[in-house]
Amino acid sequence: MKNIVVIGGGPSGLEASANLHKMGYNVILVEKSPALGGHLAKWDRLFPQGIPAKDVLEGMISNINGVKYFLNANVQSINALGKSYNVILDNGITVLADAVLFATGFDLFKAEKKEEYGYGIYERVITNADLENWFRTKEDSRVANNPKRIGFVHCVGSRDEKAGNRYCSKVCCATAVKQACEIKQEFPDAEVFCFYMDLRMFGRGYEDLYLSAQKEYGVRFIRGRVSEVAENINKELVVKAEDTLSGKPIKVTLDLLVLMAGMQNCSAGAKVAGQIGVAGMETDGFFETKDTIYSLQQSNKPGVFFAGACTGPKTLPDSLHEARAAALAIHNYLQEGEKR
Amino acid sequence: MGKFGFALSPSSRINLDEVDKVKFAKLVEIEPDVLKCMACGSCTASCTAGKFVKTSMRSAILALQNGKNEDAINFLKGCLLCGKCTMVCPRAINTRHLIISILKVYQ
Amino acid sequence: MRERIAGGYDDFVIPFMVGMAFIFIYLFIALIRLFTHIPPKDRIKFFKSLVNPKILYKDCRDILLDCLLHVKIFKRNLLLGYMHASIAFGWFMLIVVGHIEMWLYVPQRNGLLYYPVFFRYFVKQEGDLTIKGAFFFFLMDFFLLMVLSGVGLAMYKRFRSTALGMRRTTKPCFADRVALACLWSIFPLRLLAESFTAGIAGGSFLTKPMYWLFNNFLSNDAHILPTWWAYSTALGLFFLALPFSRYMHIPTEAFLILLRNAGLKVTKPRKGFAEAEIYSCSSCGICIDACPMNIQKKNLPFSSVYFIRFLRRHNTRKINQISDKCLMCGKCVALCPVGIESCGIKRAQRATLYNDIKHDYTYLHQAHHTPDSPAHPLPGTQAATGTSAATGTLSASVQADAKLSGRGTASEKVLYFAGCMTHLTPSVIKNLTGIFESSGTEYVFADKDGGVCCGRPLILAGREDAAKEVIARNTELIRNSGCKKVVLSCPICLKVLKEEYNLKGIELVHHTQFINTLLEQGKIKVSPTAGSMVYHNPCELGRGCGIYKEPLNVLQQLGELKKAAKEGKESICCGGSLGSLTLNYEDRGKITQGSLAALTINDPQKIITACPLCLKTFADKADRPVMDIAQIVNENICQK
Amino acid sequence: MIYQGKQKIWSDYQKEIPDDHYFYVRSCIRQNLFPASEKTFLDITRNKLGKDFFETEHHTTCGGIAYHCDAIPQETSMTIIARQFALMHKYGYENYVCSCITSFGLYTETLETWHEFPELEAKIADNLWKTCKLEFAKPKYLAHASDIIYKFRNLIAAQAKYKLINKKTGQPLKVVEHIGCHYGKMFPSKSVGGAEYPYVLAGMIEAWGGEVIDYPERRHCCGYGFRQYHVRSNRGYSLSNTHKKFESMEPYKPDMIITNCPGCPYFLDRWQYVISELEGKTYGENGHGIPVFTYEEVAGLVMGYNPWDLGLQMHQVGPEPVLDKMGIPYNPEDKYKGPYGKDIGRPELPSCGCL
Repeated sequence: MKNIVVIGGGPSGLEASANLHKMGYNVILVEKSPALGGHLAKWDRLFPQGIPAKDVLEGMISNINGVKYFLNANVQSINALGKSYNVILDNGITVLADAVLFATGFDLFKAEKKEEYGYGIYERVITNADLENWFRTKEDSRVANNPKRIGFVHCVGSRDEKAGNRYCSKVCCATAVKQACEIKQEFPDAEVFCFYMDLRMFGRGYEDLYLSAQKEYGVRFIRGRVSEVAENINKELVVKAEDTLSGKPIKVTLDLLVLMAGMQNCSAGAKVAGQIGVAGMETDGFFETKDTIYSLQQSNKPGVFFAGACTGPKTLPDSLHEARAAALAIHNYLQEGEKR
Repeated sequence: MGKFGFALSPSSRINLDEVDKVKFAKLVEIEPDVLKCMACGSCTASCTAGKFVKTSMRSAILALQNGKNEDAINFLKGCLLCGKCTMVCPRAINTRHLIISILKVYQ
Repeated sequence: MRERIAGGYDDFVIPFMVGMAFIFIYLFIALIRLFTHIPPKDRIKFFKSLVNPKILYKDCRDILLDCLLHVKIFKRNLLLGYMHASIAFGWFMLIVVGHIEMWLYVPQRNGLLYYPVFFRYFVKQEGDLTIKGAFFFFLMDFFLLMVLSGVGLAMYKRFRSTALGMRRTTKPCFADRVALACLWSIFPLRLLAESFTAGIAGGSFLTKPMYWLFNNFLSNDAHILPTWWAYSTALGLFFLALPFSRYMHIPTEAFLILLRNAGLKVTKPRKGFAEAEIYSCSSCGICIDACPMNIQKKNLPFSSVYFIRFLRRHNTRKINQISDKCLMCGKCVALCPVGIESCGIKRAQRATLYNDIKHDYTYLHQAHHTPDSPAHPLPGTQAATGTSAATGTLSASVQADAKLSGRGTASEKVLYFAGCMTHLTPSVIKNLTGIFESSGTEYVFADKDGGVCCGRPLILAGREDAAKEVIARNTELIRNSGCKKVVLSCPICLKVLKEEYNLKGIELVHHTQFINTLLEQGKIKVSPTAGSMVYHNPCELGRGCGIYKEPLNVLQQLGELKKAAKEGKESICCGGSLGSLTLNYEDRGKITQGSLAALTINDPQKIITACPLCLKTFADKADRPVMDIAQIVNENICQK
Repeated sequence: MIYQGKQKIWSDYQKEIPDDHYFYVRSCIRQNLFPASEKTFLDITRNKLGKDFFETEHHTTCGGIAYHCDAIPQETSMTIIARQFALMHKYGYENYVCSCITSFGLYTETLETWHEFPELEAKIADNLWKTCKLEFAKPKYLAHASDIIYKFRNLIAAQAKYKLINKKTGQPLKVVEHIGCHYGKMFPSKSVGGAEYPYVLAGMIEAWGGEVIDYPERRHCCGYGFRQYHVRSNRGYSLSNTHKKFESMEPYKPDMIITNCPGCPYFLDRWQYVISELEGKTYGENGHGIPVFTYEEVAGLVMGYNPWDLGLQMHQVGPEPVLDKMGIPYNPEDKYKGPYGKDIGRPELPSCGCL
């Protein structure tokens, strides 16, 4: 029986593992954190319809029955051995894998790197992930009691040469609009502002989400990027941006500021990949695929495959599609190997 | 200018802390479509009066949101209510009613 | 016939007299109030009309046909017409014949108001029945039966309105219910009272048999007085409830006819002429079915009948809601049996709401654009070199254009005025100019690069003062062009040009009429190759300008013209009307779909209209091609 | 404000500051505006801290103001700077310390430009040789004078006679620190603490017992902005900027302002007078303005120098409220007496009666 190592137990890893297992392969799933689910496990609800992340994840996990998986496990070393890869985990397990799937996902951009937004410095600045956590647990002292004015800064660490990320992180717009609606549900009296450069509502139902944010929730969209944030004597945040539409500088005092941190390639995953010569692109740090249209699951190394956000920002459905596509690509690869 | 030959220059900044929220809420109640604008500018582009004088539904909505109520009036006072903007609006905003409502509420 | 009761009086007449006194005093005061609200100029006009024999004749005819015989309703639905006419005319005749009887038999009682009403109580039949007596007995019974049959139908209509051609009927208010109950009981009670008294006072084919019938099992004499009491009370109560009920239309309607024939118009939404209109509404509810908005049940309360009811009640919030929402398609006005101009009242109401809005149209008079406007000088400012006055530059260019281009002089050319909306439907312009060229018509394009709005949208929004500035500007443009004929593509423009502009000596035609004339004169020829189609009457062209025949005449030559579910003056608004201020896009869409459904009932291949607004509105939602009449004509012109 | 967050950023912007043997270069305008500050700096570093500071009368302006006003091209200013560096080298120093923030910014910019464009550096070296016959050299370390005081802040605190503490209440004085724009905004890595939360003055304030206050417009320019002030028609704009800063810091009721730039203390100080004239408004206690100091003046006060020797009488906003709070004795009668007891005149007081 062929061995396949799947690195990363997020949605892509889970979905690919489940499919590969059904095809009859021996799947070993490696997850570095203590639980499966990746970022999905930390999310509350999903755009555009607000389906609970928990439900989705539970479905996925129930699908991987029979897959061997290791939690709290890191790939200590990986090296090519003929047509196979020798994978040694830090828990002492060694696997000779016929194929390796990187489903290592993304790291959230470290919002503190954008110093001017004051994350970690001002008391009422949080990130999108913090807000999701608050939605789930209602535990975060930074979310002031009954905030009157809330701001969302889009493109934090995305489309930003200075932050080193020129690309768009794709999901933050929809996430911001979703969170803007959700926070209005929590605090119906609050005024909510979204500071954006472009609103990229590309998916099915996303434009409806945008419209309902405007219509149902009265979210105010300001086409202008926040340039700086200050804290006033009442610990409120003084936010400055340009309202590009009127061509004027704008100022607003807020009680809570949510930074929509973007996606970056998972640094731990990149480190592992580096050992077998699979590298991130110079342009954006995400793994380089065999081409950019047709073979998105294939790397330049035979037997090494990708699924999900490790090859660029993706929505959850995108990642799941890729996981299924990756399972099929691996299957075809192994079948062909057998023929030869 | 006083004894120095210069003085404090007025701020050109939009201060969202000073928006007249009561009036805007009243406008929203009268014509909720004011919330639907996505600033595409079609209205301004097709405006009959806009040919002669700066007349812009989009700019007026924005001005109101920014508390520049007088600007909003100035963007609309040349309007002839011909209704072309209603026809071209991709968000199907009821522009004519919005215009007269803005003029009514803010003038 | 002789007097039976000495003194000609009985206590039971008191309820009737109280009601009568009340209603007379009420009407008198109301009349005085109304007159004070009419502008002095109009008041003079009114009094002059009363001595003008021509108008007087029209007054009488209208009152007879409309108030008594309800001819308009007859035209709509026979049964419904009969219902209204039988009650109105029958009752009227009962009163007339009652008076004649009194004059003939007991002339000493002339002047007693109640006497003819309760005539049968106060008299007794003596000797044999004369032919004359029998004739009056017959007449009275005949008209009573007529009224009773009307009342019966009315009762039936309450429960099954569709049988009388009405899908929906008005919801009566409390006073309406009281008055209705009285009205329904007046004539049955009169029948009972006269029947019980028929043994003494005599009767005819109705009352006599009833008398015999009752006599078999009731002691009739004991019932005489109570039934007369009941009859009198019902009448009295009816009069007391009258001013607060829909039946106020009975006295008001005739008066409205006088005012209307005198040439008066609505100036204020609640006073003067409008008040006469408001109280003339019989709440018949014909406008409910007429209203295109009522494709959605939630819009029923926005029908004109309720608008008028709220006006009577001074419910400003509701009045404004309805007047702002109305499409102003004019269908309710066209179908109203009383001819109440509810759209005019709504416009007057809007004026009260929006009159304080200030516009700034100074740019219309400026030759040069203001610094902050994009560089768009008024069209033709270049041509205005040498004209010192800023005004007139626009027209000067058109005039210059008219003189320079082509061979003919300006007066031989037509001026083409496309209108704002037509610029959103370039197919209309393209095809019409194609027709101009095919027919060899020399034309000047008044607003090729966009012009100034015609002013009708402002008027529809109650901003008549503002519209005057715009109208002045366009009048100047048209006058200065030197053209003697203006062709318009937009019925909205056409209506306002006809009604509000002072363009004496200049012929104003819609392009539908223009094309029709070209065809009649043989200047263009078309082939019947257009397939099947249906024609949608734009509100402003049909009901607005009365242009119904020309488009049909043109289209018949092009192909098979199919019928729509509602045609002519009953055609349904496309939903795109500029008239409504508050109707949102979703609700407009429903109207459009309803209108399309009515148009396509006979499955035509194409939908033809003659208004850019209708064209654009239908095109968004229709399942088959929608085109302007100019397009279908131009596409089917035979090459010479 | 989360202090630990700021500390984390400060830890990312550590700057290497040499220990001793400095070549000191003065500022053009400070000597006129705050004449005792540079003298005090040299006195403290040489005599109180025992450091080697070399000065030469041959150094000139760095050309910064002319450069920023577009009066001279970049190559000219670079050649001037190359000459300054060459002088340092000639006298055997490699640690270049300048008193001026504009100069500091320009030096940093020049060194970075030379680093990116070596051919330009070669050209400037050539220019230098042709014009001055001096050997081209670059400093090993470049520091601003405030970096030096920051480095020795704890040594100064050890010798301190007074603290930035209100003697009556025992509460730390609330101090606004204003950093010159060209100190860290262009090259955050060349500054102590970075551009967003510079630590250079905050470190001094903390070491000497004061409390740093942070207000929304802390990043804002003092209002000088070269062309904004030098062009008379723009002066209202310059004033408006200063006004905005004061409006923003007002609710915190600062006791004093410390600056590290030649222009900032001047404008923060003098414009307070103009604002009170025009608007009738002052921002300090009891109708008084907020006293503005250079960091050398504050170091001098802390170490017990006579306020009038520090040149505090040259301020438009009198320093007395701060002196009183810190418990520093002073003789009011000596305030306007020059070195030989000669009266030096008095600054005009606002006509609105407040200062």
